[in-house]
Parts: sequence; C-alpha cells; structure tokens
Amino acid sequence: MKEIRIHGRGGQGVVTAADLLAVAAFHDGKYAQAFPSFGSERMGAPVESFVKISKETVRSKTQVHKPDFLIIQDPTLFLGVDVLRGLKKDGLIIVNTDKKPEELNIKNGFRILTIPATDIALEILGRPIPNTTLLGAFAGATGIVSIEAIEKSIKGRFPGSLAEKNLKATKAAYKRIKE
Amino acid sequence: MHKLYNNNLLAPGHTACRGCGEALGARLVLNAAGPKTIVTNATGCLEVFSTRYPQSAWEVPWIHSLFENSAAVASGVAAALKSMGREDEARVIAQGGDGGTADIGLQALSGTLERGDDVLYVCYDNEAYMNTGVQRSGLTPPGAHTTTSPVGKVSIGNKTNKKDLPSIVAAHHIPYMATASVGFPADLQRKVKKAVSIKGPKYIQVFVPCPLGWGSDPALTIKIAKLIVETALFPLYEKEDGKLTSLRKLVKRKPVSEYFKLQKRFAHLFKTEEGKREMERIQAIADKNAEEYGLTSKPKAP
Amino acid sequence: MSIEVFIYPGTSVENKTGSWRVFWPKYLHDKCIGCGNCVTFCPEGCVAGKGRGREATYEADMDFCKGCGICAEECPVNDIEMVREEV
Amino acid sequence: MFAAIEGSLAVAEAVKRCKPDVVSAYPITPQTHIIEELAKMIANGELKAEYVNVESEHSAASVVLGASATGARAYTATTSQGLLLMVEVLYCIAGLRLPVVLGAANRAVSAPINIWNDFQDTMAARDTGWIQLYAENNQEASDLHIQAYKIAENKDVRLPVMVCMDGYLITHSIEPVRIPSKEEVDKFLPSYRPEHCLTTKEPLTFGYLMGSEGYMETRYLIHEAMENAKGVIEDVAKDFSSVFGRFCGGLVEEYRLDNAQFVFVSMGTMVGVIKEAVDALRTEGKKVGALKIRSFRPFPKEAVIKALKGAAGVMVIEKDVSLGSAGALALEVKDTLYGLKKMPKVKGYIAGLGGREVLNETIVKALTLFDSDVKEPVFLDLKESVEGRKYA
Repeated sequence: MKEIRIHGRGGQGVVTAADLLAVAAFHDGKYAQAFPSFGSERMGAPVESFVKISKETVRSKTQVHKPDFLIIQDPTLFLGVDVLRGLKKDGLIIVNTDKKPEELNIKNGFRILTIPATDIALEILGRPIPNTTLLGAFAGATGIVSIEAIEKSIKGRFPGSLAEKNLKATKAAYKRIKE
Repeated sequence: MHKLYNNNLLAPGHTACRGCGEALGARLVLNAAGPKTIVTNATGCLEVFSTRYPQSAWEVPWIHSLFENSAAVASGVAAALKSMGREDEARVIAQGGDGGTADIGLQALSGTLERGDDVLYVCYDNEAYMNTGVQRSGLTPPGAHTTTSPVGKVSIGNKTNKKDLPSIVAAHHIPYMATASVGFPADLQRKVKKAVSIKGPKYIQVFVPCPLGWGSDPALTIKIAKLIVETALFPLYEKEDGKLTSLRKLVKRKPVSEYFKLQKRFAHLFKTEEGKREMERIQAIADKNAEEYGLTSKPKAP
Repeated sequence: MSIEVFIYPGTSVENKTGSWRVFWPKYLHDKCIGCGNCVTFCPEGCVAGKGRGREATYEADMDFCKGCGICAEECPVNDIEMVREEV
Repeated sequence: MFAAIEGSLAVAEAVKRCKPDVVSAYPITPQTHIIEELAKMIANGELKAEYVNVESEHSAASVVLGASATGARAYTATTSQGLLLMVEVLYCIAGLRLPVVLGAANRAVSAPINIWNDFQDTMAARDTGWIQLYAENNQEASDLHIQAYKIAENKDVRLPVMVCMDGYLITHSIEPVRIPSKEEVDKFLPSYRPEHCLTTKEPLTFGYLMGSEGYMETRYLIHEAMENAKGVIEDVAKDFSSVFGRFCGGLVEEYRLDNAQFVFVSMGTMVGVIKEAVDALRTEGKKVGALKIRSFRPFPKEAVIKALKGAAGVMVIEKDVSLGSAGALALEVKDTLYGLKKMPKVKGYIAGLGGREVLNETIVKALTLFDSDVKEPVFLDLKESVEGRKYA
C-alpha cells in the first residue's frame, strides 16, 4: 500500500486532488481510498487530504500518518505546519515552488522534487490552482498512477473545456518531470 | 359507505366544552371546504376533543403528529399528492390553535408559506393555550388574565400586545389571506371556499371564543365573536396577492368595554383606576385599527 | 392483539354527549321564521330542521346537545327556551 | 457500475434507484453532499420526486411524515444537532408506523461544537422506535439504504429505518463502490403500496389521542415489530445477495471468530480498523476476532450470544458514551450475555469521540488494558494533559 498526503490551503483544490488521484488509481485497477481532513476551514487556511492506493481492499478508514509521498501545494506551509510528520525515510516530497530543492532548506535527507505548478497553472488555466499540475508531476515522478488514468479521472470530473485545460497543465508537468 | 351526520364533516360526540367556538369554527371550515379535503392538525384542544381513541369526529382524512408541525406535515401531504399525481384528489388544510400557529409553529408556518405550497392554513384563534389550562400565548390580548399572565397586586394581566400574525403572514406575499370570526359564519365560509379554490399557500385566522378560558357564558359565544369585530379589535378583511380586497365595515363601532364586560378574563379592568387606564389604552388600539383599516366613515371612538 | 394506527371516521357519534346537559333547548315552534341560526351556530352540529320559512321546524338532537344555549341566544324571535333538565 | 465514488454520492445513487416520491432535508455538515446530489437528480429529471426545501430538520422530518402518511415513499437525511432537533418527530414517525428511511451521517453533538464523527447523535435517538443499521464502509452505506426500504415496508415490520454512516469517514471518502443498476433495484424492491394512507377514498384519522387503556400496547406492538424485524433484516440480506450477487447486510458480521478467545465488538467504520488489527494480532499468534453489530435496533441478542458465548473476553469499543454510566453498546452486550453459564468477561471502551482517530494502536491498547483495573468505561487515547484537570 502506498500512502499520499496532500497539503495545501483552502481553495487550492486539495480535496479535489485527492479525489482525482484515488479515482485515477481505481482506473488503473487498484483499490483506492481518499478523504479530506474534514475541516471547517475556510479559504486560505491550511488543509490536508489523504490517499491510499493498494492492490487489496483498504479497510482502515484512517488518515495518512506515515506517508510514502507528500504533495505540498503551497511552500509557505513549511513555516506553520509540520508537513513532514511521519514521512517514511525513503519518502518523496513534491513541492510546488519555482525554487530548487536545495534552496528549500529541508534537512533530514528526504528526496525532494520541485515544480512551479502555480506558474504552469496560471499560464494554462489562468487561475492559481496547482492541484492537477501537481498530479501530473506525481505521476511522472512515481509511476504509482498512469498519466492515462489521471487523464480519465480529470475528464470524469470537469466539464469539456475545463477538463482540457487541466489536462494540458497536468501533461505539461508530467513531461517536465519525465524529461 | 357510512352516512354523514347532518351533512357535517365534523361529527358530534366530540368532547369540546359546551359553547366551544373552536368546535363551531372547525365544523364551519370543513363544511365549506367539502369532503375532498385532507387535514393536518396541530396538538391542541381541537385535536384532543375530536380524536379520543377509538372514536373520531372527523369525516375527512386527518392526521395529527405534533404541536408545531401542522404546516410542515401539510407540506409533506401536498408534496406527496403532487409527486404521485393525486393533486386533484384533495385540497390540503393545516389547522392549529393560536399557540400552535403564532408561537411554537410559526417557523413551520413561515416555511410552508414561503415555499408556496398548496396548503390552506387555518388558525383557530382563542387567544391562549386552552388545552393546557389557559396559559398566555403570543395572541393573548393586552389586559387579559391567563394562568401565566395573572392579575395580581402589581399585575394588570397580560402586558404584551396581541402579535399581529396576519401582517406577518401577509409579509410572505401569498395569494390569499383573510381574517374571520365564527360570529359571521357566512363570511367565514365564503372565505374558506375562496381560499380552497386558489392554488398556493393560503391563510385564514378565525376568531373563536373559548367560554372556559375566557370566563364567558357559553350561550354568548356568537355574541362575543361579533363584538370583537364591532369594536375594531379584530378587523375582518381579505388580502389577495397583497392587496386588500374586502373589509367588513362597521356602521356603528362599539366600545371595547362592551366586549370586555362579558368575559371574566377582563373583569379586573373595571375594578381599579389602573384597570380603567389599561382599558383606555386598549380602546386606543381599537381606534387606531379603525383608522388604519378605515373601518368606519367617521373613525372616532364612540 | 390488534390496534390500528388509525381510527374510523365519524365514530364519535357513539359518544352521546347529551348527558352533559344542565339545560335543554325547548324549540317552541311558535314564532320560528326559518332563519337557520340554530343550525348554523350549534357547536355540535346537532340541530336540524324540516320545512322552510314560517313552516320550518327545527330540533336539537338530545343525544348530543350539551345545552350551551347558543341556539336560544341567537334565535332572533326567541322561539327557543332553555329549560332545566330534570332527573 | 463499479466506480471510485464518494460515500455520499453512492448513497444518493442508491436512494435514487429506490425512487422516493418525496425528499426533504435541511442542510447540515457532513450530510449535505447526499441531499445536494438528490436535489440535483430531481432538478435534472433523473429522479421524479418532489424535493421540499425546509426551514429546519424538525420540518424536514414533518414533511416526510406527512408524505409517508399520504402513501408516498419518502427520504430524509441529517446528522448531529439536526437529528436531535428531529427526535420529537422521529418518535411520531415510528408511532404512526411510517416506513420512512433516514440517512444519518454520524457526527458529535454540541457543546463544544464539533462537526466530526462519533455516534452520540444516533445513540440519542436509539429509543425512538426506529430501526438503526450501521454501515462499515461506502458499499454498505449504499446497499443498506436499498435494503432499508424493503425492511421498513415489510408488513410485519412497518417501522422507519435509520441508516447510520460515519460522517466524513463514509460521507466524504472516496472508495470503489458497486452501484446497483436500476433493473436490479427494481427486481429487489417492489413499489410501495401501503394498506392505509391519507386519502379521500377512505377518510381515516391518524395520530389520535389514546389514554392508558391502549398506549402501552402500542409500545408493545412496536417492540414486537422490532423483534419481527430481526428475521426480516436477515431475509432481506439474503434476497439482496441473490439479486445483487454480494452479501451485504444482516444483523451482525462475524470476523475470524474461530477459536477466538478475545473478541472486539464494535460498529461502523471502526470495524474496518479492528479487522486490520485482528489480522495483525493473529499473525502474532493472539487468538482474537471481531463482531460487527450492524443492527443496533433491533439489538440482535441471539446472534450476539451465538458469536460471543465461547469467548473468554469481550472488548466493546464504541464512539458514544452515556455520561455517568457507560457506552450504550457495552451496556447492550453485557445485558445480552448476563446469566450465561459461561459468561465472558466484558469490558467497555470509549473511543473516537468528536472525530479523534481510532488507529490500530487504539485497538491494541484496548486488548492490553483488558486485564487492567482501569475503571470502566475506559476512555481510549485520552490525553494525559486532560486527566486530572477540571473542566470549568
């Protein structure tokens, strides 16, 4: 079982990202479970969502306490939230930032991957919502879900043109990571 | 098929008090609405005296569940009829007393009116909680003695004005609303017939004297129900789509004292100076009503 | 055991409230003008009549009449008299 | 259709296929997604029903009461404070023997205000005369809704059913769910035709006044219907499995009870965590098992005795507490086992109140504390900093 925790701020599509990822994993023929941290948080407040992906049924409805992967939708979260808590030793952190990993000042020797998802989203979607872009990066970096499954997942979630735009952003990030 | 007693949709044998204005009001309303009617009823005297197991006085399909939800239950009935294509089967009437309508049931009433549900709500207004032993309600008039607004050394009875429920209802901009009194049965029945012929939410507030709660002679129920109208304390009118479409004008307005003197709940107002001042204050309310509604051509106190 | 969640319509007629009376309305059939007030205003709905106008004869059903006296009070020609019940 | 879908949407899909005539609800977190989805289905014409927007849960319950009494199939959903506001009406719905189905997204109750999951809300409604079924996961939440109508409308039952599902953990989580086809549901669930209802064809009086001459008997008859419901719940689960090809229902579910010395008893999503814990403990050689209570009302005494009579120890873990006494489920279990010749020792634990997570460690701790002399009910994962402090 692989466990992913997504950190972001209210309004950045953190919950949607987890949903899309779980549905994508399902399309890949895997069992997936996703849920948000169920806050009553409003726009801008730190929020989390959780995804578990496994070959077998996941019975425990619990949050992700020992993630294999972290997706950080907003680098400012490093300042106020213990986003790294429980991350497995060989865990991977994907951060939305235009900085390089070494510039982030994260010690502990975790693998870090950075991608300027907000910039990509602004360019393609015209809105600073980095969630789908980061999923493209996640697929490219981990191979836990296929880019085809994410495509299917996004198409199932958003209407026509919005799906197309999101896909474009997702694929751009996927390519960038693959290269 | 069993035969109706005297063509009444509320059968006798019910256990309302002698001279009960509410029993009369309900019979007049139901007979005017006709047998194609489904009734929901709030908890209260009307429900208690008409449905003591295993006997029912109702000749129409009828349901009671709680005190404050008659309007909401009626909305459910109306929604079910609509959803199942049975709209033509029956009109829906929700009934309640003044407490069940103006106080605890006001929220549900507002919901039903606001949604535009096809329901006629009838409030039988006897100005206090009679079922539980004459406690004050939001429709109890000023100066009235009730068991929770008692007259005492430092109390002149109920201190609050009667809640202007018809105006609250009118603010929902419903297609039809009216006030009525069992003192004027033809007027009441005409209003009920008109209300049930209109689609959407309707409201009628019927003034129904309570001999037990008011300390009045049961034989004078009708007289009292006429007098309140004639004093201008309870103007009779209809509003359709927000416009005043009928008003019962008064040829000669009667002083409130004439209405008060027939009821023990106001007896104290005649005994002290303070009581007389309170009576004057209430007379002023009647005068204001007369002027605002234009009930008489010469709106001045007799 | 069977208790239904409903009861049948109009079954209250089995409950004869006539026993509540202290006074009973004596319909004199003398000056009646057939206005029907006694029928309309009866809270029990237990007054019925035959004929029209001055030929009308109304009676209250003593099975149900509680003796409130409304009919006598509202009779415009005083053709109904309230009489003390005797045991 | 097999899809990764949010629990609320899975429930809405199930309800849609049951074809309710009237849906009425008031918005409250975390139930909203269910009713929003149903409102959307009605707005799109996918579901031909009346959606009644009400001004409170009290009215929502009153609307479905009125609709059901008129012969309609009716649905409502709520949670927490909303359920508490409904309680007065819930008694009436049961007393009038109306087969309403209510989706309860379990959530804590105020004060302090807390919108997260526990079972204190539905436990407060356990004596209303409603059947209460608790779902373990999204699939069960969906499937139990379909079974609920069949149970409620059974002529030997005629009682409303509350399908209880952990707020968020079910309502807001995405999981693969088999959504039944319209044809399957039509085959399983006949249309609703009550023998008597509010109709001018038969002007009956419902909701009468009754004195001491018969009121107690009406209560007894509801109790008897609850007893009947035990068999009906089992039968309906079997019918369900024959039509849908999967078994998802019944009064209880036994998990690895073979030679189990210690048995965890619980309800809702916590059972999933317990199953994982049981598997882990079994690999360590510990003889443990689990018993899931799916039907809390009626309480399946016979099935519980059968499942637990051979155990040495029973650990009841629940997300509710009857303050000043114990957990409601523990009391039921103890009452059920009381007087058995070889009565297992039962210990009651409270966990997961107000959304506190119940983890594998929580379950293991319950086992470790079994022989300790910690006073019952044992509050699991209670913060040390709170113990010994005054709440003032």
